[in-house]
Amino acid sequence: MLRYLARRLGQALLVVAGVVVLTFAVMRLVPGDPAVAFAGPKATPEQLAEARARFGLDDPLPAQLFTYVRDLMTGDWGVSLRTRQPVRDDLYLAFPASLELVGTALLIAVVLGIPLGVLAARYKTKFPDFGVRFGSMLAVSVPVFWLALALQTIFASNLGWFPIAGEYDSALDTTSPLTLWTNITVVDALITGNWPIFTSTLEHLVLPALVVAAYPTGVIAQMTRAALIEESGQDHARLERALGFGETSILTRFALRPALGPVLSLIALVFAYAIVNGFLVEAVFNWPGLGRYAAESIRSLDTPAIAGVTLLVALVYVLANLVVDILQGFVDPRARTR
Amino acid sequence: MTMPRAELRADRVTLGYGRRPVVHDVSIDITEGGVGLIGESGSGKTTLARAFLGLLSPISGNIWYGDQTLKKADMRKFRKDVQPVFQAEALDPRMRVGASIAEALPRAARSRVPDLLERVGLDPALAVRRPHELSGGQRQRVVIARALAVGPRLLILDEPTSALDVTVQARVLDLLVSLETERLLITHNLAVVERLCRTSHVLFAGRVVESGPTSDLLANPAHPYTRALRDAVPKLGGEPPEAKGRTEAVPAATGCAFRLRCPLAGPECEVAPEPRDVQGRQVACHRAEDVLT
Amino acid sequence: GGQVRGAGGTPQPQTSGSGSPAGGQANDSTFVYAPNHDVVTDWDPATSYSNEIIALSNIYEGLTRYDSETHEAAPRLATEWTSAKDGKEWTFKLRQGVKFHSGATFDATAAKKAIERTIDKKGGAAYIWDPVDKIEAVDASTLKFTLKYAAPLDLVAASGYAAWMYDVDAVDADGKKTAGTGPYTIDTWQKGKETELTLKAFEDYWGGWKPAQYKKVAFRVTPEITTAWQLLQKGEVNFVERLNPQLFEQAQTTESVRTAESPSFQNLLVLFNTAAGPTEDVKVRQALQLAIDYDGLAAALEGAGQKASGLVPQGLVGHVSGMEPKQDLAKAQALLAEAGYGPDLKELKLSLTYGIGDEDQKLLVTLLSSTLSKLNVTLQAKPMNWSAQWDLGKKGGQDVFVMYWYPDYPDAYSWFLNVFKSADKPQFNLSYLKNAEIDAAIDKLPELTATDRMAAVEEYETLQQKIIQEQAAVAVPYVQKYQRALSSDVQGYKDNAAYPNVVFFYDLTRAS
Amino acid sequence: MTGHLIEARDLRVSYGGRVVADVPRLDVGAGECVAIVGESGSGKSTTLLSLLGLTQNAEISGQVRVCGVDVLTAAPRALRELRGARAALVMQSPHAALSPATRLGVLMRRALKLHGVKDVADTMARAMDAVLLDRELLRRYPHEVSGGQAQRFAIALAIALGAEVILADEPTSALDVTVQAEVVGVLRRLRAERGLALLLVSHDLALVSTIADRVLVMKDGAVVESGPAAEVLAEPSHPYTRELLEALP
Amino acid sequence: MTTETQTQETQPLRRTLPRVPDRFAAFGAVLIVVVVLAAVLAPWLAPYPVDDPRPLERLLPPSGAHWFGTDQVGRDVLTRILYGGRTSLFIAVAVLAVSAVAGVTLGVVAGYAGGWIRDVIMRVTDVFLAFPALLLSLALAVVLQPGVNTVILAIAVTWWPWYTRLAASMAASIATRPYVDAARCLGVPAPLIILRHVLPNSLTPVLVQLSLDAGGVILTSAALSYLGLGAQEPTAEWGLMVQQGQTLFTTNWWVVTFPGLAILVTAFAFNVLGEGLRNALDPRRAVK
Ligand SMILES: Nc1ncnc2c1ncn2[C@@H]1O[C@H](COP(=O)(O)OP(=O)(O)OP(=O)(O)O)[C@@H](O)[C@H]1O
Ligand SMILES: Nc1ncnc2c1ncn2[C@@H]1O[C@H](COP(=O)(O)OP(=O)(O)OP(=O)(O)O)[C@@H](O)[C@H]1O
Ligand SMILES: [Mg+2]
Ligand SMILES: [Mg+2]
Repeated sequence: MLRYLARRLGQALLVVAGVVVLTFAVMRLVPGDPAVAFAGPKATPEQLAEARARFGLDDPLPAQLFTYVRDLMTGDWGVSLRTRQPVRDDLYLAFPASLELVGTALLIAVVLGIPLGVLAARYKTKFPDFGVRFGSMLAVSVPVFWLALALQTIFASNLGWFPIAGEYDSALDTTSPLTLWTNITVVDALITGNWPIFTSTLEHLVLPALVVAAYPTGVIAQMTRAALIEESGQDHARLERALGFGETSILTRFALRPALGPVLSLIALVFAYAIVNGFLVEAVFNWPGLGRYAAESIRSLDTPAIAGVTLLVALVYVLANLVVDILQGFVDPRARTR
Repeated sequence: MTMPRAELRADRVTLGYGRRPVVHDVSIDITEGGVGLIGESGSGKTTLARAFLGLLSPISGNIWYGDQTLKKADMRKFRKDVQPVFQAEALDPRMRVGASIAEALPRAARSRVPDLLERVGLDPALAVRRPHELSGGQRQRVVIARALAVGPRLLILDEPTSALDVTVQARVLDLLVSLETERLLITHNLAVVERLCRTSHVLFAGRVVESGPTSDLLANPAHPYTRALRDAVPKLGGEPPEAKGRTEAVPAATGCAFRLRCPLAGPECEVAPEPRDVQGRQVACHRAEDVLT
Repeated sequence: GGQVRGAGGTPQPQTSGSGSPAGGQANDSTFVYAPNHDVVTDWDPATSYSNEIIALSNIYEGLTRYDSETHEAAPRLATEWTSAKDGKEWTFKLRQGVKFHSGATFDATAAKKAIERTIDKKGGAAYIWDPVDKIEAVDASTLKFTLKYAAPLDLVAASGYAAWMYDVDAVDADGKKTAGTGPYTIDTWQKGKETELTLKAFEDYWGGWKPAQYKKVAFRVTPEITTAWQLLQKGEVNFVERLNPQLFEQAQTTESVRTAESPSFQNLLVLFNTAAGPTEDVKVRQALQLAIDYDGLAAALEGAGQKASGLVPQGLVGHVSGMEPKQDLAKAQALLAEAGYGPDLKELKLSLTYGIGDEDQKLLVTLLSSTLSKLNVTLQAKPMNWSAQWDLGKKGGQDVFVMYWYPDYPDAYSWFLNVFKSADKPQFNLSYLKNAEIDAAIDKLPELTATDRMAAVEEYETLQQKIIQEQAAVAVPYVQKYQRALSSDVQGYKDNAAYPNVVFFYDLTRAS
Repeated sequence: MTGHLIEARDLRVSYGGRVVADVPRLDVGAGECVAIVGESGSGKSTTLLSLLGLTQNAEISGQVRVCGVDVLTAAPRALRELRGARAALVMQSPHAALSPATRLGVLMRRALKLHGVKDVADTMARAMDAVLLDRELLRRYPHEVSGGQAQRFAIALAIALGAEVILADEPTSALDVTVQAEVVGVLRRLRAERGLALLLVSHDLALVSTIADRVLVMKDGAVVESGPAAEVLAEPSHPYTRELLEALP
Repeated sequence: MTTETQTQETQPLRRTLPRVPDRFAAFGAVLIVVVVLAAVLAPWLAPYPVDDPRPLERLLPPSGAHWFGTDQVGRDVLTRILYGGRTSLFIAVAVLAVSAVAGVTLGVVAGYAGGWIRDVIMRVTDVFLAFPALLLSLALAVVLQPGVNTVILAIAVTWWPWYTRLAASMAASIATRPYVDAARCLGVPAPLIILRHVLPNSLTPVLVQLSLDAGGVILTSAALSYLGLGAQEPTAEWGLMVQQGQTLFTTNWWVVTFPGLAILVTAFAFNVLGEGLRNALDPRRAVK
């Protein structure tokens, strides 16, 4: 297990190195001068030259790559051309909000998707199965940005059931200021017992989290269903039937755990996907996350910021995969020896 | 024998997948009259066969082909000389069986396909079928026909009949006996080895525990595992095979691998036995003399 | 350890420092502005040159402020001023009793230091002070400028960028303290949060405070127009800087919302390459000018833009009325034919670059390309990011360059100096116009503006005719129009085109 | 009533219209061992599964009574009570028949609780002892035990549940003969001790001849010959049975 | 691994397709046919010319003359949806073709060759997998100027690794099959073995994945357009239409709703077909 872990870790590091190089390449490929983006639309030639010198844009490429990697190692992710803050600080603010949104969405997806998958598998080819399949297909097919606008208009604007936008009611910042530990609002509100902000955040989370959750819920339901049907067609299910177990208990007590393996590895993939999908949703719901940051950065060709977001998402992806591989060992004992 | 011998032998090979060795330090010569490989499932028989075919490189040791190691040998000639017969699965499910056979032939010789089919006792009209449209026995013959297409002098047979019914099995064995080739045969059916192989090797946990002339070996085993194998074969109309009580699932990690299941195991078995010569046979057992009756 | 988000860990004092409000109902509500992108990137009043103008204009003040009704500079920290020597010497009398947020007193020395620091920093729009040769603090309340050449310094001092007065010792780039004299100071600033910035009243503001004024202001970043509109309807925000025409129309009939419309100083320039390519032929350029569907565009913009008349927007000295262009396809076709192109003649291929993601420019391109295709002209339109578009433009890489232009301080001079004065290495002269006569006329403009208004106006008119009609270097389809929406209970809102998107919160009161 | 624990008449199983097993008569009494032999694909496993109603997507006709329960018409609940508790199935491939993520002990405990067995721990321990398995194996996952152990565990399950009937499908086909001997030994002992009825499927004639009382020979879904094992295997009347015997190496 | 799935992998597609096709999948197939036909026949079906802005007839609500209304420059929305289908389907087909060819080729080589070749290919694949697809597409769109071709390239660049992974795992398992060993023993050269045995036998799951992915590609290209980096005016493309109409969601719903529905229906159809195929062939193959 330890050797396996070490190997996986080594692979992950290789991938990260690859991503760094690729990111650097893409950054340099972008036409137009980052210095122009930094110095503004009406910059004078002197201002441009100054900016170029500041970002080392006149050095030879390998030297730039070297500097880039060295800076990354020392925790310097560069300075955003747009916000003029260290990219790392920007990400430190934006990422927790995205994590909050995507985390909630994935929680919803798991809590809804797995039981729906079980339901469909239990009543295979009957109405509930049809309903779940149809619903989950719709959920994975709907364009998120479109869904975001529709839900916002209907449930927030017209019906007024949920807040329109934002992470929590900002008036609460003065009435019950929040002490930050993790920078993730719900978590901090919970651990410091700040109920007004906690409930307000939950209220604000509902709509965007549902939108982001649509795709993962659909995929997880489909996957759970397929894996369960596969498992319940295996010889061992026949033995359980032969032992007198009912269908439902075969699905939930015996088939579900091995079926969770593939579902788990799916969650890692979906996690990264959902973060990026969140980009489209965050704008609509004013969610102060990575998506908004990325969108603005792209619009203003803020290469260090784009690179930072890319690296971060890639890191999260690699990490999520790593975690899932380890988790899989717990869920499916067969995986441990693999 | 007038026919030149396809000299193939394994010299102290260790084989494995990834880093994990599954066959340890095994030496086997493929000699005239057929060589049998028997042993429990997972003991490394197939692995050895793959090494003999050059499909797997040894971690250590060498496979010799004539006076050259396989690595250095002329593979074109080798491929002509040595052919495998695996189970029926060895046919590409998407290809017509005629095409599968033709693949072995040079372009000009494609017309030989019907001949080959006839030679293994099949109707040439079957050439246009796909594997799943054939019975197990027919499929196995196609596999043999294809192996014969290149005119090999040595066949490596891995459980060529175990997927088949006893009736079909008998016919395929007849065919094999009638072929004038050398063979290495892998099976867990002792009766089949007895019929096709002059010499046999018994594998346990990746090691050869006993080797010698097949008839001797089965008539009077010198290793407790060989003896257990022989004794456990049910005889038609005979008494039910005797149960020994406790058997362990895993071979012992140190010392003699068979020691946990061995009725004769003693303190000396904590040390791994070296193969030694006992009454014309190689046996890896400290107590071979006690096993022989 | 945990840091506190929000009110800096100290709950707001129950009673504010200024004592009890003097009669009337106190306004304890917060005015919420919904900008569509991040507010502050640069807190330094010397170099700030971006969106933060909407916040800084309420924190800092200049010597003067442009009055959008009189089209002149009006007193702010300077109470009166005079110019002498053909506009080469300016003397400003400063307001007394003004305190910086830092507690220091504002006087001529402080003003001199602020301007000199701004000039030294060379950032942002610092170039506006280029004419200045020497600044003297004659006494505490008198500031004298000696210029290298004549310039309308009262307008320069009204600029929204680089003209703030601040306490040079208190400048803080981290956005914790402010060093201005304006009515508001920073309360909280959290980059990247939805409510990015909140401002609170500066109790010692020289103008004093009345109860109905807003003492707190928040900027709630809302990128999506639809979201902003929904928030406004719900009363969660009070001001939206820009809606689309359809929502604006809806806003006009919504009870809880008020709308305001006013032209801006920003117009769209369609610059034709006068130096190379098919557009080198003036006939082609004129034909293109005539092919633009000005009315259709204005209609499609539905009030977000207003047909332009000449190069200088309304509200600035130099604006000429009656110069509205008109589409004339027959004439355009005739001109093209003369140049050798047209439906039965050679196909004309033109490349055009415009700003990516800009809906209004895209509209222009959509309409123009479909019109031109009828004239056998193929428009290859490339949407580009500004820095890429500009890079290409500086190399003369396109036939048509579409961009917005606006002045940094409220003076028409900027269009002529930057966009149409010839340059060896073009910066913004992206029509590559090289005309000695025009250059000479442009050089004379500042002095004329500073000394002889009437003559200046005339000169502006002649120049525009030369550039647009004779040279056909540019087409100006429309001037952007601001369509604001705000809560109906807000009173006192007035748009000032010289300070794009700025709301002077101090001027607002809440109706009760 | 004949008093047989397994009783099938005119049992006919088909998949999509194709008859894969047609068994006119099959009886297994207490303490008896009946074997089904025949070529691969002749319908042996299908017959066995259909006796407990465990085939999937198959059309079944005829009458089947197992321990007095009419399997083909019984309510799901009655079937669930029959299966495991009274009639247990030991499946062809031992590893595949165990849920991979469930420890052996957990599976056994759940099954015992399901059928209301008291003294669960005690019963489990005794059943493991009966098949000579180390109790420690209960803590393992299926992939951590050998084939013979898994097979014996399945039998232990049947014993623990106190099944009167065991249906065992090719319990030894993949095993080395030494392991096979162990499994067969356990089953023989149970018949003698508890009067267990055993229905065994195998294509190993030699093995069958040593333990079965009666034999059914199947070919292409049909029973071609049946009768006492000694008779059928000594003097086969059907050519196919003869062929089978002659082909023995 | 059960023997069941193994045999499924090796059986020809024709044989593994269920005799009674999944009704759900059939429904998807019918929908796809409808969508494709509508796109192909757009020039004949469309009631108006595709690029004919009439600013004075802008934003007309749905009516007899304009079934789906008109957009903000006065073009018929139905017409643009029909033509937009051509763009969107073209993008999907092109992306899938490019990435499947590249991905499967690399994957099959990696899976068959094993060893360091596999390691190198798979690590590169991992890098591209870890790279957020939408972001890389965005970056490329910025580099190459937005437009249909860029969208295709940008999405393909992030899409191929999935096929490499899939094909590599298939090929690796096929490479250990006895029939491949047999071919090697017959002396058939490696490229021929890959072409003749490994490739055809690895293709079934790739086909399924292709169908599942078509919807995903359309959604991604729509998302790119939505961010202003996809197809550009005056090209008719669904994502672009949604993007341009989105600020009109509350006031002129038809401008954004119909193209959104077109995306939904098409993605849905492909997903349904793909899921049906997957259920029929291999219920366990991972979805993306
Ligand atoms: N491709 C592989 N990768 C890793 N391990 C393998 C591989 N193939 C076989 N093994 C392992 O190597 C050992 C020997 O396997 P091999 O196939 O040689 O056994 P065998 O003697 O042929 O058994 P059987 O009689 O069941 O065919 C086994 O423990 C098996 O699990
Ligand atoms: N679920 C099923 N659907 C369709 N046909 C089936 C199904 N299960 C079995 N069959 C078919 O029924 C026939 C009998 O199968 P069965 O498994 O009973 O054979 P068997 O005698 O047990 O063979 P073996 O000795 O190989 O185990 C075979 O032709 C098989 O293909
Ligand atoms: Mg083997
Ligand atoms: Mg069977």
